[in-house]
Amino acid sequence: MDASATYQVRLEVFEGPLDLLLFLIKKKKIDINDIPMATITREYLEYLNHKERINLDREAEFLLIASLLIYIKSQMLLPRERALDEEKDPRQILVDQLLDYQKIKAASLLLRKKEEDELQKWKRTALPSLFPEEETDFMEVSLYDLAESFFSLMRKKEKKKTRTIKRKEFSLEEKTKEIMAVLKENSFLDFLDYFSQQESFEEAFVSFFSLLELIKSRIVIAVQKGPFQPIKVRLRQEAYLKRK
Amino acid sequence: MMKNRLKEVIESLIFISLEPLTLEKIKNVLQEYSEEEIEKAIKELLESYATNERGIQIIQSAGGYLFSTRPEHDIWIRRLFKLERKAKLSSAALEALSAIAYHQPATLAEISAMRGVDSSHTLKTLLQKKLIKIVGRKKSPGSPLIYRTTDKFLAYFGLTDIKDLPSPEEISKILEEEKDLEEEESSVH
Amino acid sequence: MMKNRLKEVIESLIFISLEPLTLEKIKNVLQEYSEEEIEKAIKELLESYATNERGIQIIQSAGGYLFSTRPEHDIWIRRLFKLERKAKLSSAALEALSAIAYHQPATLAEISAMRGVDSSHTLKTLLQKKLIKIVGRKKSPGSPLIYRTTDKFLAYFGLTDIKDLPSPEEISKILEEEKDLEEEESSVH
Repeated sequence: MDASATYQVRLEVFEGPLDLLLFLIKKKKIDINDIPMATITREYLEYLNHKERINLDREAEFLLIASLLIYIKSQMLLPRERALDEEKDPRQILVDQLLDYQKIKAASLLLRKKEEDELQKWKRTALPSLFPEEETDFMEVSLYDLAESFFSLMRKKEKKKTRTIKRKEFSLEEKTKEIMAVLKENSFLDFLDYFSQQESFEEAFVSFFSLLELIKSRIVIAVQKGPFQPIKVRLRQEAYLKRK
Repeated sequence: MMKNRLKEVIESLIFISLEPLTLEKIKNVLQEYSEEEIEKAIKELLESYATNERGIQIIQSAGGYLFSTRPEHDIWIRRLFKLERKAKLSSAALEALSAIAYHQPATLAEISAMRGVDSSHTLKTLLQKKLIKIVGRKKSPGSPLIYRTTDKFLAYFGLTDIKDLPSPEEISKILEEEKDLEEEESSVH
Repeated sequence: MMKNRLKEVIESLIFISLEPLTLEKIKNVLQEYSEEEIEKAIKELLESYATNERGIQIIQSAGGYLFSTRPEHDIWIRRLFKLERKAKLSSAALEALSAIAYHQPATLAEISAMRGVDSSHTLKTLLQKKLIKIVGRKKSPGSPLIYRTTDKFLAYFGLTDIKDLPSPEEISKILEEEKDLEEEESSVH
């Protein structure tokens, strides 16, 4: 296949920001252990800029890695009192994550081959029943099945009562104000904590978009010390000063 | 395709078919082959099952070919099915079990009310499987028996404590998402 | 019962079982026979299927034995049932599955961190397909639910045991191959 064609195809199928990063690194033929942060951060941001239609659901994830890249880049640019090798290289966290991710990708490639083989084998999973229906209706269940069964039961009951609770509506504007209020009160907002406080999926969704808007308009910044670390949102310095 | 390959294809078609597979259907699938080729391959296939000593056989039934076990193995097959039934839960049992798990201690009347079905038979099964136990009587008219899940229940579901059951929030989130997705899909089509 | 009879009984048990039939279950059904007799009969049965040219085969899957058709007959079987190719898992689902398979038990947060993508929706799909299951909670702040792959996962990928997952060596081989391929490409352009 033509190399440019593969490039085109792959642009649409990144499984996430790490996938995109790996692709950019491979394209540049860079050793993962020695990433030139300036180049790769620029490439990454260029990709985000050029992509005409970003899947909103996933934009935050791409932005989070972008902020991590910028963070690492800035850490490396800062003058240091101690030599770099005395501290942990800020790139190492990213490198470790990329190496682990690369293994997962490779494993899923191998599983895909097995899947293809298996899907061509046919099994008699639905033999005509030898016993009355009631007796053969047996299954292996997990905790999820148990819980799901209970909540389906509850939902059936809810429907019977035909009680309708009007959903509270949330506007982007309101949520944006709320987030700004929290940020002015405290210096930062814990991303996950904040979302877990949302009462409904809908409310969390609106909050999410408000936050995205704030990040896009450069009023707030989302930072993370490294993978597995809590994501914190805080006001940008200039916006903070202006508001003061 | 070589001749014995054709025989193998027909074998796999009969194997996978849940109903007796008619000659007509076989010919339909194998359009590329002449009727003679197909009939010859079937004959060879049947002969190979008749001469070899095998636990399964191809029988002709209702105008088609079908795999079946041999009648003399019936006793073993019944044993196997009994064994498998023992190890598993029915969907009714699962439903009653979930009602007890989340609402314990619970009485028969309460469980039946939650499910909208009389659950006495199901509770008996759960008691036999030792997934629930009787822990006393409720101080209310009729003093009904009250039930709780057992340690075996915890072990079955890999829990260390009953508090570790997935919470309403966790599961309803999963179920809600599912609903949203369905709505999205139906609006597209 | 003669020795080859035992082989035939086991053949019929595997045939009639809807799921991979484990050695343990076979032994349970055939209590009257010694473990040696049973294991020998199974070995003979597998050999007879491996050496004869047949349209069906016995595969080892999720710790048990199961009849299946041969992959090369897929096209004919789909013709019989008028079916398209069976749907594959999405790449996202496959990626999350391998993350779980190699790091189990794992929490949603761990899986999401490994992939750099929120994986709650993907996990839901995998739960519904019963390729993963909730096995309890992690003893850490927030007590998140922990997930493991299921026996259905093993069966889906034709694995007998979780130990049969592609090894670290196989994985690094794939990564090496990819590297070589890129170098080749770059030398061409």
